[in-house]
Amino acid sequence: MSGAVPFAELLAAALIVLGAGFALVGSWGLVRLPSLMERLHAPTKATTLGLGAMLAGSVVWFQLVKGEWTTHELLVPVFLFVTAPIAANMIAKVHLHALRSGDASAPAGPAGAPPPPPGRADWATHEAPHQGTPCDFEGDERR
Amino acid sequence: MLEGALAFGFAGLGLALAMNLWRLVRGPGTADRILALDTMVINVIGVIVLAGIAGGSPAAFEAALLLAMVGFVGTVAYAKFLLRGDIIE
Amino acid sequence: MSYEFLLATAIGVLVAGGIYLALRARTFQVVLGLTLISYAVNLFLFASGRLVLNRPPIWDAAKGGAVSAYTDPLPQALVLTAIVITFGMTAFMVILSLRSFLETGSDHVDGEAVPCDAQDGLADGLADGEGAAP
Amino acid sequence: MTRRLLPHPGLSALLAGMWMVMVNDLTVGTLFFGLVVGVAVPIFTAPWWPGRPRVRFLPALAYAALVVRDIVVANVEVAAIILFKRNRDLRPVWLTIPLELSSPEAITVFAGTISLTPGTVSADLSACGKFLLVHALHASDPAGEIAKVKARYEVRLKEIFHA
Amino acid sequence: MAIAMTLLTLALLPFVAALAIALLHGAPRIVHLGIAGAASAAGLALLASLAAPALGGDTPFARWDWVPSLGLDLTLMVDPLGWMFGLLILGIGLLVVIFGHSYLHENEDTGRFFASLMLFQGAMLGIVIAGNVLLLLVFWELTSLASFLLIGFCQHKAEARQGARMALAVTGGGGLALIAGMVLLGLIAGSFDLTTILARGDMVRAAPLYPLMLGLILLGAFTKSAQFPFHFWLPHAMAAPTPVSAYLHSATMVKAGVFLLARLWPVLAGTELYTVTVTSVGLVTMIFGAGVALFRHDLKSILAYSTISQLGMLVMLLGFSREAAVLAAMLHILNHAAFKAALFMSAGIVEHETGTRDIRRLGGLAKAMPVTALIATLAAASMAGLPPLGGFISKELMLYETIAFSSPNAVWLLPALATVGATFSVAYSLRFAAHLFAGRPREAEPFARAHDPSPAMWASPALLTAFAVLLGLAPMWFAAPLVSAVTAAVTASAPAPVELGLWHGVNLALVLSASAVAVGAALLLQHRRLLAAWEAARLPDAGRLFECVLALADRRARKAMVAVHAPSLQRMLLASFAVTILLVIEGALTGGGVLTGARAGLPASLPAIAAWALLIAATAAVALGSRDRLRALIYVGVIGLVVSLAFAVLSAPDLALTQIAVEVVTVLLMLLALNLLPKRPPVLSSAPRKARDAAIAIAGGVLFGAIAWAMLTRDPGPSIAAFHLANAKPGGGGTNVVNVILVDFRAYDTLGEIIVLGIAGLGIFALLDTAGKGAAGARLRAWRADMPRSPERHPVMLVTASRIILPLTLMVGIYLFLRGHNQPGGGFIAALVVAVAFLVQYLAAGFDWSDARKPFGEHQLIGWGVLVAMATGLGAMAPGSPFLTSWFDYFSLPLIGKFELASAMLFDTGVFLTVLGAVMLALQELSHIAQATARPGGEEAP
Amino acid sequence: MNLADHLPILPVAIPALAAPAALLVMRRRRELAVGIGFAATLAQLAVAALLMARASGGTILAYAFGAWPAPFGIVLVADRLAGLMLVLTACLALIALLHAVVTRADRKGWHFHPLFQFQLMGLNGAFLTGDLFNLFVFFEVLLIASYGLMLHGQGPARLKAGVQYVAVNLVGSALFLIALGMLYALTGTLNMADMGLKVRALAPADQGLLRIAALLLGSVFALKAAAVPLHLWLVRTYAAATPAVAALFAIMTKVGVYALIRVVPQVFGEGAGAAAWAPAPWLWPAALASVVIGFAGVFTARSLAEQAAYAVIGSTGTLLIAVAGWSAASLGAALSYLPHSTFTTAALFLVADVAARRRGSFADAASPGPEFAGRGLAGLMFMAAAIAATGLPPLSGFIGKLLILKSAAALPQWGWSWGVILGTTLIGVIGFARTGSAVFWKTNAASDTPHPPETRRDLLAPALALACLAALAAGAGRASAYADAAAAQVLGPARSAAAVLAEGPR
Ligand code: NA
Ligand code: NA
Repeated sequence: MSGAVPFAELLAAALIVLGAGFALVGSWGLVRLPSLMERLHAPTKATTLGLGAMLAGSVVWFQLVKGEWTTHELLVPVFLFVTAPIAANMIAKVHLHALRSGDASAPAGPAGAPPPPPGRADWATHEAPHQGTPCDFEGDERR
Repeated sequence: MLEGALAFGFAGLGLALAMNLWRLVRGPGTADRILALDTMVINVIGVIVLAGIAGGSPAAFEAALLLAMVGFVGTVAYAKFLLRGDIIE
Repeated sequence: MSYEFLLATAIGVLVAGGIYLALRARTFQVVLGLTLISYAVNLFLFASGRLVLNRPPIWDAAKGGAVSAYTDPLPQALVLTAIVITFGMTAFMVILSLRSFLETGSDHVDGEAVPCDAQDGLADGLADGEGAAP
Repeated sequence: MTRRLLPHPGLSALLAGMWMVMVNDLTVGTLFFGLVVGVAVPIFTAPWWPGRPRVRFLPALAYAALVVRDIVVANVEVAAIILFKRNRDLRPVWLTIPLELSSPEAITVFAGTISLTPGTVSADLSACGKFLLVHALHASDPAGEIAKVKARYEVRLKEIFHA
Repeated sequence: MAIAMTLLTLALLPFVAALAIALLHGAPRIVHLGIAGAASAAGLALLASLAAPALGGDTPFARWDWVPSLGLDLTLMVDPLGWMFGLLILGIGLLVVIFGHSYLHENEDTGRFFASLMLFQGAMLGIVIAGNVLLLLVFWELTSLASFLLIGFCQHKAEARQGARMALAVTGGGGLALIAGMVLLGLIAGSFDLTTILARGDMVRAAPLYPLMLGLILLGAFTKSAQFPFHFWLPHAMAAPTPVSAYLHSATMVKAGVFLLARLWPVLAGTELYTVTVTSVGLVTMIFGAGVALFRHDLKSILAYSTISQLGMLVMLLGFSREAAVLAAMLHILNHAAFKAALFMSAGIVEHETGTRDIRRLGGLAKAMPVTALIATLAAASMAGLPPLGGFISKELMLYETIAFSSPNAVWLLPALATVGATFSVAYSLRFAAHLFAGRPREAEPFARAHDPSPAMWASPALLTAFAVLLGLAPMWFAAPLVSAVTAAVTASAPAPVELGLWHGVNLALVLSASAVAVGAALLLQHRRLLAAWEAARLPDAGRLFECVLALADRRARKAMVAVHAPSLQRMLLASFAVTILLVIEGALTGGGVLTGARAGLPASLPAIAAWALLIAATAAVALGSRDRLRALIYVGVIGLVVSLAFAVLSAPDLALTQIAVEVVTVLLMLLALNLLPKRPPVLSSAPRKARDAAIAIAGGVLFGAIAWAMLTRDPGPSIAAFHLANAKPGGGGTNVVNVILVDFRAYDTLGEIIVLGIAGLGIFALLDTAGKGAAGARLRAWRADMPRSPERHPVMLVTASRIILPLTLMVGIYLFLRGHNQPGGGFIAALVVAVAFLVQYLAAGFDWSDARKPFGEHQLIGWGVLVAMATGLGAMAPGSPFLTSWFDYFSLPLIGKFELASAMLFDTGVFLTVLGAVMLALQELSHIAQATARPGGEEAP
Repeated sequence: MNLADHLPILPVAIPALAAPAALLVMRRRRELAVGIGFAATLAQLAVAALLMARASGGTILAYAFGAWPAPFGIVLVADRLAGLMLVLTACLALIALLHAVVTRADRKGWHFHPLFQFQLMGLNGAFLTGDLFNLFVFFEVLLIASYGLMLHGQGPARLKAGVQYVAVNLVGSALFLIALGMLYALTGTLNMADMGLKVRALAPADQGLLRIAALLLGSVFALKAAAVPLHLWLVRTYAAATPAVAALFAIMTKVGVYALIRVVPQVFGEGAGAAAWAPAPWLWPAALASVVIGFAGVFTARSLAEQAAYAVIGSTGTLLIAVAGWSAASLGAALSYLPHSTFTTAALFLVADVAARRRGSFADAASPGPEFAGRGLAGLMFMAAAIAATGLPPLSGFIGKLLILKSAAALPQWGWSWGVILGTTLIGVIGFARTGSAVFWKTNAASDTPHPPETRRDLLAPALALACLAALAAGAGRASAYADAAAAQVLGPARSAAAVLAEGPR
């Protein structure tokens, strides 16, 4: 046990440093990348991962250094991994919507405006979902 | 060792929050601001976690969990508002 | 810089912002102002127990019941009550402002009809012109 | 009857497990209570989750492991891009990924995976549900990127969701 | 005891009669007459039964406690003064009742009339038999109120309403001065008991506050007795039915002022201040009233000004502070009562028969109505002071007293002025009789109708005139004993024998009197010319002036009040903030002390400083850039986040949880509301206003920041929280002390708190339930989206994710609820988490879809929540403990292990249910009305 | 504990149970909700009377929640003052409820009966509590219920006024919490009796904070009492509210007055250092200004309801003049006048409603309208209410005002108090005479046909209010003796502290 402590502490410290580093990178990306779609990459992933690392550090720290059995920190990154893509998706939709409606405060960015999908349909943000597709949640009775 | 890591962690998160602030104020789009707030929530969770480690108390966990949930709901609600006006329809 | 300084100045800034907004002419701004004031008040009430780090008021067999081992729990309980009450009041105020706006066609705090932006969905969509009555 | 009692058996298991993790306690009593929660909550929430996606468990676990690995590894790449690549060297691009998945759950997991793995974010779905709009942070070969994603994730998901 | 009952009956009789008449309002008028007449007659009989003791010096007296701490007792006494006034009030009252019955037309509201009249009678009688000055005040103000009803009897006439208001304003206002004076008098004398006060005259007159007190009391007396310059209400009071005028002018109301002067003569009179003031006011009033009376044309107006003049004379006599003058005054009170009541009734008869009271249209009526002419002429002669009538004797005495009283410096002045007054009196009295009855009719129409009324109508004035005649012919029989006793009572001296007679030999007074008659007759002959001069002079009318001043005051005051009280929230809040800032500054300056205490600070970490900067930047952004409302909401979200972080870091996990949970619900609420509100409203405030508000805001911020700083830098003293920390686990059964405080130590607070939330939910429901109707409904139906909308309502990823998020979140809610007693969490937070879990469904899948699946009704949740919490509290009372006494115990089950059950958990369940119900109700209703806007219009994309 | 020992909790518990019960039944059985409302209100009256009877002997009943001893738990303190306020509230509530039911005002919106009971619960709780934070909580209960009641029936006027009423009170609540925080930070306690003992021991360095806290708390109570210049919210709110509700609101400003009477002597009384009687020098001029403004409003009002609202300000101001004396005599006078003032303003609102309900489109505007049925009786009632409002005899206001004048005479600057009280009475008399004669005497031939009243029973509630005033006048001796005793009890906080803090340990 006595040998494990410095290692555990080292591990915890490393996870914390790594986590903080990713968080920093995520926020830096948020600052420096050219348009919203690029910026969206940084925090949704780097920051989330950074937080996961810090929480892992917390688990290690309490488990091994303080001898307290804690696992519940792990639920936080689990939850974040479920929600972060949704949040990113919604923000991206907002961006697309602003682009299409000509909002001057939302420029298209280096990738330009997205091309429409092949076929007759448009992206869901611009067109109501077709009946019977997976996008149609108007009523489950019809599904 | 851990003190050093925590100091680095605090400094990094402090800096990250400052950057979030910059994006929040700067915009330019409302989507940027929502994104900044969303990121900020995650960084704040980080601060809470690190503070829990520094204080040797795991009591901050619930706050972190709740913040993760609620940050998501807030982001979705803001986005839904911009997309549809009516967030519950 | 100490936490005390940060908290005191934050309270001051929130109060200032809250008062300024509460004195504006739109119900929405007033609601925001009152929200800021209630943040300040909650922090203030919390501060009446003084600031303590890492000593949450969760009884711990190892620490026993010694006062110095915990932060003051009482202001926290008071703030909790205050948060809940303020939430109820704020929610009521928000809805009331909205309802008054719907009834009178104006979101002026005195219910006065004031011309609204052209993009304002409710202002000019009214057929019977009731909203224009002073 | 089982359908009534266990509308989403996987969910029940997940909840019971998460209960154990959350309570920080691996005793029988906690497990018992976790099972109670795991059974009761899905029954209560069943009306909100109509339909019952059939999921293959083992492939799902493997898929999760794969994604976690990808997240960690690929995050480093993005960090490098953020830190070292100048904006004018950046090649962001929109990718339109044709979908072979059809259930909403599967599409969601696919899109989520794309978002979580660095370099790509799922931005939108087509109104007909057959295309996914993805934004890539830096992709010099868009077509290759699409093919890689489909091969690595969509194929597996088709297996998991019986699609 | 018999005396006491008699007194009480006497005092109550008129009020009982008034009440009886009011209750029998619908009965035939004869019933009203009967009750009023019987009450007056019975009162007279009671008074007569008291004559012997009252006049014999053995004052009937009775006392009951009413408000001992105030010194207000129900003290009744009938001394000679009171007896004499009582006689007038009840006697003339009876005659007025009889006369009034004939006078009033068939269709008039006799019930209201007689009820008011009896109320008035009771009030007046109360004044004269009150033995406590505060009780006297009660009756005094009652006369003002009753006269208001009587003067305003003809409600449809503008002059009646105006006259009633004016009388009330003047006499009521004077009454208020009297209240002040009387209370001062009582405080000076050390008692409010009349007898005691009257015995302490020297003490009162020596008091430093005597001049103030005197002034106030005189104000009361002068206004009531219509002394110049407060006289103007009296002529306007003639809008009352004539019987009322007869009563008002002869026996009641105006006589109350004179009565008061007489009543308080022993304490007030005798000082130079008293003598000079009262005498001069009386003298001026006497001359003024008589002069004006000469030029009035309305019969009642002539009589009204004559009353002013006659009362001036009485006041002057009382001002002399001489016993003989008092005697003259008392005699004249009798005379005046008799002839004035008769004259008013005569005027009433004339009006009743001819249809007019304008003396310029009448004349020569003696032929048409001889009986009336005889009565009125005799009464007028008494008023003129002609022998052998009663008026002559009292006028002689008056003139004699002016001579006797005259100051050595100007011996002639007072008698001369008094003679002038007497001269005018002769002139208007003669005019009344001559122009009315003598000569030829001036207009044909009124004369053609005129004839004597039935005896029922002229009996009353005839009786009164007969009395006036007898007072002159046999004063020693009819007046001397009474006047002697009354004078003794007024002056608080032993009764002295009195000599009253028509003939005292030739003396100065007789000469003056004779010259007054001669000059008065001469004036009447020159009346036409004098009238022209008078009308050319166009003197200002005090009554009109009063009305103008009131109207002006009303306009100005209304303008000012409207300006100040414009319903402006900005002003309301400005006042609150300004007062607060002022008080804080005052408190700091007056209280002193130090700003910074001795407590050492906690060094802040870097993220804390960054978060602080975030908060300040966000606050500034909200305050200064709040036009884009969604952006402002995002900034508010930032502030909430920082506050939550502060709670989490500063050892307040429960607070952090609560703040986080409340935050998101608030954001949802605001977004829902904002959907229907303007998104970017125009700027309304001007730059100076913003600068002013900013100054106030900064002052407030600095002050409250400083207070927070002062508080935070001080070490706490011993706190009751030590008890909570020590007893939470052993006494409350929980380790989360905050939660134990909430559900146990201070569960009663929490009960109130959830009720607040529940009521808020109900209120919100009530507000929004009607939003689809009326103007709001029209607006909602006409609502158009004010920003471009995406056609996609339910994004796939969101909907799918929400299905897994719901059970996960519910599980977290259950977890937070169950552990709340021991770890951060609890019913409130759990409820918010569960509410958020459901709201995510609403957000993702829409209102209809989610609402249809909801297994609970919000109203029921609120109702049951409060009931469960209450039941927990009440449950403790069954074993005999106080409300909300907690109970807990530890149990052990195989497999599950040891667990705790506590009543606090049940209480927390109540909290949970109420909070969940309230939050869901609010958000659900709000989104419900948004649906109402979207539905009929369908999709739109401008 | 036997049932009698639980008496102090019943005024809170009864409405707290009745309200949700009414809520749960009202959707299906409206009459049942009405029955619950009346039964609960009558029960409260009975309990209040019992409490008053028990308190009248001078005993102070302390009720410790959860058996936690004071000052650690929350205590209810049922003393004479509390008894007085409880009985007053219950009587007023009965009148207001009667009027609401008779005029069917309770059907004009949702939740009238639950809100009404919650309102009573808030009021009773505020009058009983011995704990400062609990006072805040019950202030909030009564406020939120009052928002609901004030908006009952809705319509633009109520909604506009409601926004302002709520906003102003939110600011008031914020100030209350700040003052509370300061006091807790300084004294470490929330129990008022305990706090009164603790403030004496504060260091000189803390005196400034203490005084600020006292003044802030005073200003919060002054805001509730609508003392000038914190009165601006009142007129529109009260004039707009449903008359039955406005009648009940007659007690609302008295809550502020009550809180001043309760808190200042106990916490900021003798020995409280820089905070000793701190609100007093501000209260007195504010009271004078309130009386002047209130009666100026009565003088210039253009409708009966507006006039009644201003009368509230004026009469509360009169009350505050007496309170600001802080002597046994003046406080006794104030407590004698308080019930009178409450019933009077209630009567004014109710009579205004009687007229408004009969005058069609003229409502209660002070301009000549149609001749309406029952005008004479209504006019008499208005006159009686006006007599009460101006403090003329024979109704109880006269005695109250005399008591106030007499007690004020012992204070310096008594001349101002006297002058203002009496001068404004005259202004009030003129104002009431004018509106009364315009509404009840004058008719306008050109006006539309009058409304036949759907029921004459709406005269019942105002008559009851006036009967209360008459009873107060008739029983003024006992009432003022009780008030004096209550004032003496309030001014002797040491005994009350002993009674409250002597509660045995658990
Ligand atoms: Na997120
Ligand atoms: Na609480």
